[in-house]
Amino acid sequence: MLRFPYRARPRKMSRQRLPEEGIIVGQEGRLQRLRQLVTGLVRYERIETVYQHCDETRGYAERLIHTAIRNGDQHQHTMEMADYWLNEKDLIYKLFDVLVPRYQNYSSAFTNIYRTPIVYPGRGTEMGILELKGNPWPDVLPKQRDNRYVISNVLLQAARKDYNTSKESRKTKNELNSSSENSET
Amino acid sequence: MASYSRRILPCFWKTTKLLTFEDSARRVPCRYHQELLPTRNYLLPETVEEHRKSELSKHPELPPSITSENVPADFRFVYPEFLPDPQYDRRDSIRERLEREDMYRRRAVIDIPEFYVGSIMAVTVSDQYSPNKENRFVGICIDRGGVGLRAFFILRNVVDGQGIEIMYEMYNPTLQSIQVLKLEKRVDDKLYYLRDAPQEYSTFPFDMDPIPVPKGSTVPVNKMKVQLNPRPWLERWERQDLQGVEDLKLEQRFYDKAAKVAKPWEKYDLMKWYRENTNEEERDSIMQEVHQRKRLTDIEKSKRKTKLAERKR
Amino acid sequence: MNFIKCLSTYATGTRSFSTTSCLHEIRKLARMRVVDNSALGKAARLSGKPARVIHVYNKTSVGTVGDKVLVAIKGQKKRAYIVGVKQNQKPNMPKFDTNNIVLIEDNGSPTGTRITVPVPSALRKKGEFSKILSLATRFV
Amino acid sequence: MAAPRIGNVLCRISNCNFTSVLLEKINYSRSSTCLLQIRHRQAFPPAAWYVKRKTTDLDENLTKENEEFLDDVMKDVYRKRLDRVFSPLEDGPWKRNEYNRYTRRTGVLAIKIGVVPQWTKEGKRFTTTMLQIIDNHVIRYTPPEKFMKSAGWKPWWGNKYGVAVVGALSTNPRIYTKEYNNLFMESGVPPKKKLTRFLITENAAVQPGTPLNAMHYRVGDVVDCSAKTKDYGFQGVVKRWGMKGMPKSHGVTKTHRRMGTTAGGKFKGGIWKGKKMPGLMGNRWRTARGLKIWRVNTKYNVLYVTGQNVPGNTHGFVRVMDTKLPLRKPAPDNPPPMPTWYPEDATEPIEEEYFDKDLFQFTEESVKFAEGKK
Amino acid sequence: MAASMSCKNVFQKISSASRSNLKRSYCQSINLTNAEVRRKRNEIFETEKKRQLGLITRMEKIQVDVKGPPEDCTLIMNKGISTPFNCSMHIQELLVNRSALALVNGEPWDMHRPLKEDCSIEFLHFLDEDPRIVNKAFWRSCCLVLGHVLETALQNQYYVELCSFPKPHLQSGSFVYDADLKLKDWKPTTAELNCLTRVGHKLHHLDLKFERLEVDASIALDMFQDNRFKSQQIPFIAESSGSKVVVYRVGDHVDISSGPCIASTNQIGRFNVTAAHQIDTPDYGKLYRVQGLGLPSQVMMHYWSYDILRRRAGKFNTAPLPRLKMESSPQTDDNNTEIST
Repeated sequence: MLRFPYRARPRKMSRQRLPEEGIIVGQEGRLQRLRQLVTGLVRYERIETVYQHCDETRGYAERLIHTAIRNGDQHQHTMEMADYWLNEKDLIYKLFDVLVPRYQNYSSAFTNIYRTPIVYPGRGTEMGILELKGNPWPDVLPKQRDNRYVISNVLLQAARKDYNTSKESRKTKNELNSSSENSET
Repeated sequence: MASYSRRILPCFWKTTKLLTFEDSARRVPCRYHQELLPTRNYLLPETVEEHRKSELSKHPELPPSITSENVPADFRFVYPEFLPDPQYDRRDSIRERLEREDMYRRRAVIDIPEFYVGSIMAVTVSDQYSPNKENRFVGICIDRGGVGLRAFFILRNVVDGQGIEIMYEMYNPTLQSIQVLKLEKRVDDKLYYLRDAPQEYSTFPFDMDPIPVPKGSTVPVNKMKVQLNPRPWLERWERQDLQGVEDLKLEQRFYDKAAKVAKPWEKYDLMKWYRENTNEEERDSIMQEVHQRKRLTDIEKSKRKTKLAERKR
Repeated sequence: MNFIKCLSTYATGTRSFSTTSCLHEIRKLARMRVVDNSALGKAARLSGKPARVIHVYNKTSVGTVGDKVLVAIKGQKKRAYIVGVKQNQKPNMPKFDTNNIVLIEDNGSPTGTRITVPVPSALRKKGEFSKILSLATRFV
Repeated sequence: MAAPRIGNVLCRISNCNFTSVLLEKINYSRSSTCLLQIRHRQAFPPAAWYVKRKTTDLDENLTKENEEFLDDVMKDVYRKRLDRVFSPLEDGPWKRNEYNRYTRRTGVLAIKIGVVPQWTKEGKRFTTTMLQIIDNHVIRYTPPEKFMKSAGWKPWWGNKYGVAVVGALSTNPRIYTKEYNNLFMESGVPPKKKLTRFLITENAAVQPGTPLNAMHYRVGDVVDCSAKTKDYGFQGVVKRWGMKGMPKSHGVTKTHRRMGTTAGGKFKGGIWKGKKMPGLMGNRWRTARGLKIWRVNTKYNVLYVTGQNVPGNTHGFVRVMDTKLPLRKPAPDNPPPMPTWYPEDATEPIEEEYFDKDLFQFTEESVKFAEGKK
Repeated sequence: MAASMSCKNVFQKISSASRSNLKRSYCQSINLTNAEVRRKRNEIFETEKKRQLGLITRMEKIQVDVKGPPEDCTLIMNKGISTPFNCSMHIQELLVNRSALALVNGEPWDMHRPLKEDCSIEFLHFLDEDPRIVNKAFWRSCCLVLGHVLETALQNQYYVELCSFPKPHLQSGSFVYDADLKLKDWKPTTAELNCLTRVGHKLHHLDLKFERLEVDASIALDMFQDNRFKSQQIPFIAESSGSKVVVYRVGDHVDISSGPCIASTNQIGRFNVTAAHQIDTPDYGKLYRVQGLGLPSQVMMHYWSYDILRRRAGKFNTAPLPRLKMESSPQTDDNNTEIST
């Protein structure tokens, strides 16, 4: 089960220009391109392309890892898939020996996706970054700042304490009342 | 690595005025305009689910999900119609739940046995036009499909040299009984090619005796190969990857064309498979539920039977 | 088997426009199989020139089970009732491998004396078929 | 969890690792920074009564605990109101009137959740649309006299009808504006995702804050469902009006799916008004009238309504109201709950499901026809 | 005739003028008004400031090291005249707008306080990693603004005498000013509170600087001779800090506070006067404790969350009551600005 929102319909991605194969049209070309991206992702653990391609690749990469986790390396269908989707065959070992143990107990998606800034002036293409979680690279997003001491938080925190104490005192009062009623009856 | 980060976040914007983060954070998109823009006039399934669980109001409690059942591996092939329609924009958890509930109720009343494409079955339906108000048909199941209350199967037989097919809905209340005369599977998912095969392949006597399958044994697979009639056909069978058909004995050009239009890569399209099928985890949880309900109804049925037997005594 | 062969020999070429064969609709010029034991029907079958619909007596001009049609058979115009169709049917309704008709005379009485194939049970719904139904040997 | 826009997130750091401080211009994609030009659809200026709903994207810089605290307060505030009982207060429950043939009750705002087949007791199959009523509350009632003045125009029906505003799907007030949230002050319910209004007669006035559920209707009642149809966007004449187009071949070039001539000659010259042309298709209000309620599920508040032709997609909002068809609307001798159903009305425990008498229930035995009947 | 007419006119004019004069003098002599007092204080502040500037006879240069962001740089500024605000003007407009406080050699320093020597500067704002010092300065500045509001908002016949405000304590949920409003049993309605709020909110748009000045105790006494509380407090303050008193000016409002304060009223985004409670003090008698709530314009908050805070700020603030003794006087209170939240 994919743990991220995916598109109800696939993108067409028709007419792919590949370095070796040249221009490939149609469904087959789409898969060829995605294959390269998935291979790259498993190899480098972080890739950067057109955002739409990243988004498409994400589903395939996650499904591949998912089937590998579910079925293991003794399963014929899974091995066929791994063989197809990973152009460089040494990555099959990486899939089963590195990625499967890494994502065994994940309850979230295995990948992260980001949009990168649109380069201006330029072609205006929306670029994206796709990465496997737990990769050795430095984080894409900078570290989140500590907001504890921002004035709004200081005030809210104090308000929270007040609120909780008053709530508890009310609760204990109610309990006392109810217990006294009980004893009377 | 430094080079990498530069690749990700190039410094390309040159302005005369210097601006920084907070400044741009304040330049928020104009929502007022966006609100007036046309948006989709329906909600996403996730949004609806969120509201159904919202703590801001009272909602009916959903029954807890079942995880304790020991479901056999091939259980889902026996009850394929319980798996929901995987089409993303038609999914709805409450509708699926209520639909399944109806199916359990119907299954508690009549016995819908285990059957597969290729099994020989006898179906009795009530027919207000026939003199005995009943109609019985025997035939081989050539297709099975549909989801939920729409589930159906098609029987085919040849009577008096006339090929006849009848489609039955599994949850139709006019259905009185379904009997499996011979439980077996075929190597193909659909047997529509029997329409273009000689009639003896789909001829079954109406007074056929049921062939019992010993309990606990696996369902036998009939690997029979059918010799089709010569062309013309209703469909281009050479283009479908049929296992249960003898060599078609066509000219080479047919095979060439078939190879040309074939899509061998489709089986590797993982997302296509995922979009067209219910995913494994959801499937497992539904099958757990089905298994539990089946167990409970079986117990009830046996109780009822023993009671009846006692009364007769 | 014979029938299928003769269909196949005449299946191509003669038709100048589509009769939506994929839906197996019974429109004008659809070829029908005569399933009673009338001499005319038998002769048509043997000659390899099956009966052809030249008019459907209903509003949609697509014939279904129980509709009356006008057929051209062996150079004659004959009326007939449709007693089995190839089109996909609703649940519990039989779908036949061929489009079947039973020829009738102008006065409404059937030409043959016996119907050789099964007839859908739902035909009994209409009272006017009593003469034809009496010829039928088997219902499905 | 959508992918965060990097522009948004980067804005939060001042001491960032990257020396290029000028990253700020990294786009909130083009769509959000500049006004999109929508060719085919006009964004009209809002009506005078329009209230801006959503606030702008605030970066509140709140910590997780404080967010939770705010959520807690929100739940406490609204839960108290949920558990409120109608009691002899100063602003007590309103008087409940009798139903008569001129009465028009309030409707409900349901969500279409799918289409399923059902069967009658004679084994006839038909399809039903399932409509779920989630979280419906009456938000406001405006009496006829006031509505007549506030409408801004003179309603042709005079002061016959007042207005009940009904909302569905409670949401978090923290994403809405003050103006919008204030609309819910009177009823005391959390702000709703969707609001709609029904014209109702004065004797069917409902008190704001009243919850509406599936028991508002009974099995066998007939309703009208209005909703927005599916949005197809800009379509050509073949799809929009079912025109034939032109042949695929035989020398035809570039006009396979075009509409051909637009005007006749002689007296009919010129393009007539209402000529069927390409344009926006769908996304219009349409009403399916006279749909019977076959089955009511009181646990999940689901109505099963005849037909598969309730407009719109799955999970679209549907306005469900008593039918206007004169022969099929509820008769005075069999009055529906007025103004709506209250839990106190139940004389016997509520069943989980109610079925129409003609509807086949799946717990029954299979349909069998009697011998003599034909 | 003509002469008599003209005489009449002149007489009328004179009489009307004298009447108005009379009225004013009457007020001045017997009933003090806030406007008069404020003008006087302002004049004294102005002359003192001019005097202090006049002491600088020779322009000396100092070296100021500014730490980023956006980048580290070194500026050459004028000794005793240039302020951190001037430094920021050399660097970036954003810094000018958002900086609330500067850290000069690690010491909090007002944005409008002249630099004395070679130093390093860091600019602080409200969304810093650790904005605790700025928060306190903000709270203190809000107190000053509240004082401004109280002095200007009431009608002329009520001569408001401000007493003091306690140490800034954010956790209490509201900032406080204790003052004698010369009113008996006044319980402000929400509408009245809103009016007070509006007066405060106008200051945001005026963009008034918080100016700091160190004056002699004698001058301070001169300034606050019409305020019975402050004139009592000044000797104590002067005693603890070597006969010097720190005075702040916002617009035309002058008040005593040890500082530091934020740069401008423009940085106060939200300002609400939430309540006025009566208190009974041992030293000063009956006073009003006016409470308020504010947020910097840099910090955004949804109104719904802010309402929670505002409701809380309406409750009675239990800060220590104003006292004449050392501990409670505002000057000494603010001096020990420990960083604690």
